[in-house]
Amino acid sequence: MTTTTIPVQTPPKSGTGTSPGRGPALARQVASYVVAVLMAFVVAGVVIAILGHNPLDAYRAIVTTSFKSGFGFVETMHKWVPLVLLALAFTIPLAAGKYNIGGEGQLLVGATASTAAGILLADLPLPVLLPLVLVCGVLAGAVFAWIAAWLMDRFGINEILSTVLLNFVSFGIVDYVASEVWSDPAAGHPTTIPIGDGGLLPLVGRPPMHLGVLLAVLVTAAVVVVMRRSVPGYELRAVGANARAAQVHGIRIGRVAVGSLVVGGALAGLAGAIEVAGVHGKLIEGMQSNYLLLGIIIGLIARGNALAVPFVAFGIAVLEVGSSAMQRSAGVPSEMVLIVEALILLFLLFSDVVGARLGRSSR
Amino acid sequence: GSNEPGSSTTAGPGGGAPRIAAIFSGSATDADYNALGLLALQAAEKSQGAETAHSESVPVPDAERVMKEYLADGYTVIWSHGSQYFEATSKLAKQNPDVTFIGEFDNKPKESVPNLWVLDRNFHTAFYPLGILAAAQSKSGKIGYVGGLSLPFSYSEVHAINQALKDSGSSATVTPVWTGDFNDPTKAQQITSQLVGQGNDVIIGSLNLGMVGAFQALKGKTDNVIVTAKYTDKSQFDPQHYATSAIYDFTKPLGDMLTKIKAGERNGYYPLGFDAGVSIQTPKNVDPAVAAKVEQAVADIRSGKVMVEKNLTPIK
Amino acid sequence: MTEVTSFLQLVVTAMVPFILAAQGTMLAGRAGVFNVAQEGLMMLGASVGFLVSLKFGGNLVGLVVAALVGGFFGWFLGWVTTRFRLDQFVIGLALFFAATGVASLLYKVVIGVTLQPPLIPTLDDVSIPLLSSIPVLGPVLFQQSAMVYLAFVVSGLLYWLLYRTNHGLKLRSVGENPKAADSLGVNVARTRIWCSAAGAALMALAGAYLPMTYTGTYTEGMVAGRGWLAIALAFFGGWRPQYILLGSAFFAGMEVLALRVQVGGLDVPHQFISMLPYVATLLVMMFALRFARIPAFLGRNYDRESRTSH
Amino acid sequence: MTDSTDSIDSAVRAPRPLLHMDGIRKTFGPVVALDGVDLTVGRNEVHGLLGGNGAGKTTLMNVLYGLYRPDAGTVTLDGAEVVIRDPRDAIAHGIGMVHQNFLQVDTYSVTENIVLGTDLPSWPAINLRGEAERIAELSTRFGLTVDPGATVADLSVGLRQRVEILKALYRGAKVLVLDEPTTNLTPQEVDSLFGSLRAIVDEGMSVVFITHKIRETMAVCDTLTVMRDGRRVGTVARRATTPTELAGLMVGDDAMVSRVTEVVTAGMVAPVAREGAPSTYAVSDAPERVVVSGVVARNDQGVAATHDVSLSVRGGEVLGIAGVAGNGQVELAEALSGVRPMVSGAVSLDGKDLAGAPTATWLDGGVAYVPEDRHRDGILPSESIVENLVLGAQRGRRFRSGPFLDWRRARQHAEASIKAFSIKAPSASTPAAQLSGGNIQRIILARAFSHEPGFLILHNPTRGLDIPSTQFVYDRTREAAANGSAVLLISEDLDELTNLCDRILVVYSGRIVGERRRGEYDQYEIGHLMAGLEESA
Ligand SMILES: Nc1ncnc2c1ncn2[C@@H]1O[C@H](COP(=O)(O)OP(=O)(O)OP(=O)(O)O)[C@@H](O)[C@H]1O
Ligand SMILES: Nc1ncnc2c1ncn2[C@@H]1O[C@H](COP(=O)(O)OP(=O)(O)OP(=O)(O)O)[C@@H](O)[C@H]1O
Ligand SMILES: [Mg+2]
Ligand SMILES: [Mg+2]
Repeated sequence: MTTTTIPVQTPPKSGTGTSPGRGPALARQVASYVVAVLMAFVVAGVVIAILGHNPLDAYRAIVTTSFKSGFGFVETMHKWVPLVLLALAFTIPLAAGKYNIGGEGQLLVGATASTAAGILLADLPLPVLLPLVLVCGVLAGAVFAWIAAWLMDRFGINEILSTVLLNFVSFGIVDYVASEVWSDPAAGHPTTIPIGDGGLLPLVGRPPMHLGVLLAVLVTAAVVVVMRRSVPGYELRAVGANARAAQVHGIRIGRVAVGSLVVGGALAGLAGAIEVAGVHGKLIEGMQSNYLLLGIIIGLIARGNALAVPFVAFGIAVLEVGSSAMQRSAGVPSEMVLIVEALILLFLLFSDVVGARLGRSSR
Repeated sequence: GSNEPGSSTTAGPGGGAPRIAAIFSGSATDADYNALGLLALQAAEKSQGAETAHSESVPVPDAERVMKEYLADGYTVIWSHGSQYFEATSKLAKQNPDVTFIGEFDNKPKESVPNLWVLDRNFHTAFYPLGILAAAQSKSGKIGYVGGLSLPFSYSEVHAINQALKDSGSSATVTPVWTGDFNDPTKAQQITSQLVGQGNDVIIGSLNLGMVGAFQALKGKTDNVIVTAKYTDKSQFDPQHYATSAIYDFTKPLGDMLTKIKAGERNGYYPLGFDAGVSIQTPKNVDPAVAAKVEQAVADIRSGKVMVEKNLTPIK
Repeated sequence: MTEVTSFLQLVVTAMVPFILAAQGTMLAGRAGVFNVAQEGLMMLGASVGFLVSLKFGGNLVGLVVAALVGGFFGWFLGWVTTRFRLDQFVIGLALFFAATGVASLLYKVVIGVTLQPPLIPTLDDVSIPLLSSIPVLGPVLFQQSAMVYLAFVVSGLLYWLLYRTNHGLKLRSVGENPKAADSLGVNVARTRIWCSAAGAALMALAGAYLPMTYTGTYTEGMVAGRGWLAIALAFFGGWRPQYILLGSAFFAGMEVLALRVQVGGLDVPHQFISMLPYVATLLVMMFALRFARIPAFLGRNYDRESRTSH
Repeated sequence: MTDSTDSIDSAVRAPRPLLHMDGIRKTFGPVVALDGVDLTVGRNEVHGLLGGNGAGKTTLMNVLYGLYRPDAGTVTLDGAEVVIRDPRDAIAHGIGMVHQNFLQVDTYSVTENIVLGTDLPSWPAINLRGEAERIAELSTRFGLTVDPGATVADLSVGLRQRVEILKALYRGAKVLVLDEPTTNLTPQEVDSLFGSLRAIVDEGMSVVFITHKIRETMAVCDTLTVMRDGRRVGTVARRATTPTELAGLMVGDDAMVSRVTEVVTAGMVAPVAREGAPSTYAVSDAPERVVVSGVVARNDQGVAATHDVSLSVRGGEVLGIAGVAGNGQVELAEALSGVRPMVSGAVSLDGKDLAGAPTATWLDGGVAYVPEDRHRDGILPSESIVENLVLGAQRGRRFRSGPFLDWRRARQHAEASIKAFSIKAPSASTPAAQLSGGNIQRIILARAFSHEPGFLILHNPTRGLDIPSTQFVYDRTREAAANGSAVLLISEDLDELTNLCDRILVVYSGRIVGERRRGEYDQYEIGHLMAGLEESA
């Protein structure tokens, strides 16, 4: 055995390997997430210190807000709902190789439809109105995504382009509905009047958590099962892996792509409906927050693995909820949050590279 | 108003000094509405010996959560700076009777909450004198109003201008336009350019950061046009076309309210007006006679001779 | 000045950020790097451009430094995606966050809270002798600030670079089939990194244009979604400089027109008018653009020794 | 492993070789692709590099061309040791390579593809017209005619091949490496290629010619190096060897050699008598299972590519379709497998009309299709073997339990297939992309056969496969026919067609222009029909 191998730098395989996670692989992945978060905090901490604040205080705020009180935890879960749904709205079409950048618009249109139902039928009792509010949101989100899907299927318009543009259209819709149609003149902001009480998601526990959380958990579980085990899930992955081969083997790729976008839109619409029915009780301009971007980031960090999405979403929700605490209690400028998030992303990807190298050299 | 801010009490530290938290809608570096808020907060910190904290760029949907976090941290006074937060504020006030809230609103709310101070911004009041200015200054009879979102308070401003036009017997008309964003200077620039191109020779701006763009539309141009602004002195953006600004100052209102809160008065209605927080800068780039009319209008409102109607109905 | 002239002048002025940001997107994209940090890079360009102009005297310095800072971000994107093959989309979004944060943070640190924000002089119009006296066209095209000329010249240069030079031939091949390019000795990594850097520099310039034209100061949110639109525009223009120029005129034209309709007093809710540019874009795409082609390797990382990356 | 052929090595080694590679080692993760390989190429010679799938031929040449970095080993050119870090270095040292999968920018013209990567001046603009003239001149000199202005995406495979060779010649290569250049070519094109290779060698260059096909090496090579499993197993002079000896070297196992003689000798001698398939000659009595009439299909550009094609296939019959690539075979294959919608025409299997139905219905109806481009149309590269074997059957009953896929059953099926089709893979969960071409083809065949097809369409099924894999495909094809399937074999390899088919139809320009039955095959005559030179009555 001659061991004169030159230690060449073999670059890592492109990180698309989505083989079902086995024990050590899973552990390595979790470890890489942990390392990345730590590294990001160290680097951001240096910046925070340079700006004259105490990084330890800042981080204590971030890490503890979600867990030190029931209130923080409930808020985190409330944030988790739209994040996980928008992440799935991005991930599902991504599996078919389609980029849904329109989660924001789909959420808003879903919320608009939910609000419309909740206002127009305000007097209906809860068992009727609530499902109606949710279904309207889901349908509206699906239809709005379908527009982009149709443009893609029928006219070959790139879905990134159409979904980005439709987001801007949805802003106009929300502004119109909230300041002209059912405007609440007392709100000082484009906001509709509240929906009927029957349209509100019941709250449970102390501090109260809306049942949309449970709904989102169920939906997420269903998506995971469908993606991994069902025939449509398989066809979706096949199209993403090689659309031509899928087509040759009897999969209707156009339908799968359109379907994946529509399902994504439906989930985003559901997120909008839950925001209306669970959190705000009405349509508020700006309620889409930065969920779209965070959803995309979650989807990408999870590497399109639907099972990882809810966990990554939880991590991001903790960060988001904690970030405002950081500004509050440590006086760190709010912009620092953006930078911390950017660093986490960067180090996450880097830790992958390092992890892959370590994994190889230990073999 | 009879209270001098900060004159009555200066409780020493530890002697139940309030812990005040504020939420702002944008960055406090905006040299505009949020900067005014932060300055007021800092003044309160000094004069009241208060401990303060604030959150910037709080989106409306997040306001409730951020305020709840302040509640959890034990703040005793919570000020939401911006009428977009009012609903969330009054809701939280009802849920947290031990904490005193200060909310901003553009009207007198129907119900009063025992631990909620309401600051009525009364934006329409300040736009009456601006309407007088426009009526006196406009040669073309065309006045442009540049707003952001078509909110009720914006409508009330346009109605006030119309009232002023009517009162001064002017036949000038106002064209209200909306950029869709109080903070997009590019759109404001474009729309102002077009308003001027259409012959509007007085531009009344009701924008935040977008206002800078409105000035830029005229900067260096020779057109005989004047522009008015809102919230802060914006003369430096275009000294040549700048006329005046409806200046707001939250230091006194906040100080007054805090003083009363300290005295145990935990709710109330605090209308902004020319005595409290609002002033019209002496107009520049106009005839002294025109400036005098504006001063007169302000004096008339003060004295009650002129009642500016608060009309929140949408403009068609 | 006639109304048409002033309208067109506004359009040309409004085109500049679209042109620069979309051409930047295109340049990186033709080499295969899909940058999605436009919005952040424009904010960073605006902030840095303003601050440097203010503190170190002169818009030119501001523009140069903004371009350099933007270029650094682009270089970083190119470097990590070629050297470590990190996901372009994720890195792009991370850079978007970072750039947005840094932009506001810089302003906060340097200027702070004030009611009298400092101003920089905005760019003067430079009339081009002779040409500017052509009726209509003259004032519209040849009586503009230097940045307007820069945007058009950059577009022309990019067209020349891509389609008339050997460098362009190599550059485009990297975005179409990097393995083929690599097998012929084209340095894929270097091409990508530099195109990404130059593209991001253009995006930062697009941002720096805003304070130097519209405000004289940096205001938060002044980019207002134009960065995202630049991505749409790159697709709209089929990733070709000439059509991106046309597309910019279309986008800017719709933007200005939407406001014009309001000023004209048309009785349509302004919210609908504000949707006009986006809906119109989609309509145009539906009926006019069967040509839209994207670089075959856009957004994908090239690994010489991997069997799957071709 | 020591070989008796080593003695020949010293005999063929020229005093100062043009190229010498010494002790090249290359690993991909756990895979040792090259294990200390030596290669010596003399001056003015066509040097054959022979070996089965995965022997490491391509890897060795990629190392030479700077695409892969070796773990160990040196390269000597013209007596001087050189370091080749990337293709740029290789080109500078006068090495040119035509890759197995063409590396061309589809949207570029021939000229643009050829000049890409050179240092032509850009100011004031790149002068492509001048280069086009040079290219035209080169192409006539070496008999590689091609229109320099054409877009390569529009070119046939044969022309693309020429572009690849021209690329190397344009750069003034001293050593030209051709990686399996003939797999995509028609007999006529192969002949013309060999002519060009001789012209190239005559002008003072050397050629390394990679292939599996012993017949070709015997036709054109001066010297041969045989590789197996990442090692060089021998270097011989053509004049001093025989096809059987080469086959023995390649396969490395005498028992195996006897089983693959058919492939080895294909086209060299009269078809060997086939034992073990006696019943197949009775097909003329079997019922017509597949009836195709009047099929018109369009190509991707929307132009009709097949015209009124009618044919029928009996159960147990192997019907061949011969033709030069680009004469509508792709469209025909896709139309007959339900992948491409037909403009008009009818296809029925066992009397059931399938035209107009979605692809899935065809699959369910028993039509199985083995596409020509296995990477593009045949596999899901990032997915595992298990998932690839489910493809097309996911809606069927076999892998379903309720609304879900039964992955346990799918895995069992995959493991059984791996055994039955001798797929070389670390495990059933290996992504398909990591497998060699031959193994990918085995997966595709395994999938096609597991559908128990009534109608099996094979398009160039052995393209790029080594001897054992080719033999394997032949055996399986016969087996399918013996089990009563109607088999349609569309191929550009006449040896293959004359060997396997009971009947051969010839297509030209999307029309069937001739028919020959077993016993009346004459490759020369069929070649004429393929070239559209003769109308048959
Ligand atoms: N975005 C577009 N808008 C309008 N027409 C277009 C557009 N893109 C392409 N076309 C039309 O399609 C034709 C082909 O375009 P072009 O010459 O740019 O393609 P190409 O040279 O093949 O592409 P590339 O240079 O990017 O490889 C042009 O003649 C033009 O009329
Ligand atoms: N880029 C790569 N990544 C991983 N493994 C590789 C790579 N390239 C080649 N291999 C492996 O190296 C071995 C040699 O492959 P190579 O392609 O050189 O064989 P070959 O002789 O050219 O075969 P073929 O006749 O099928 O082309 C095979 O086991 C193959 O799986
Ligand atoms: Mg072209
Ligand atoms: Mg090979």
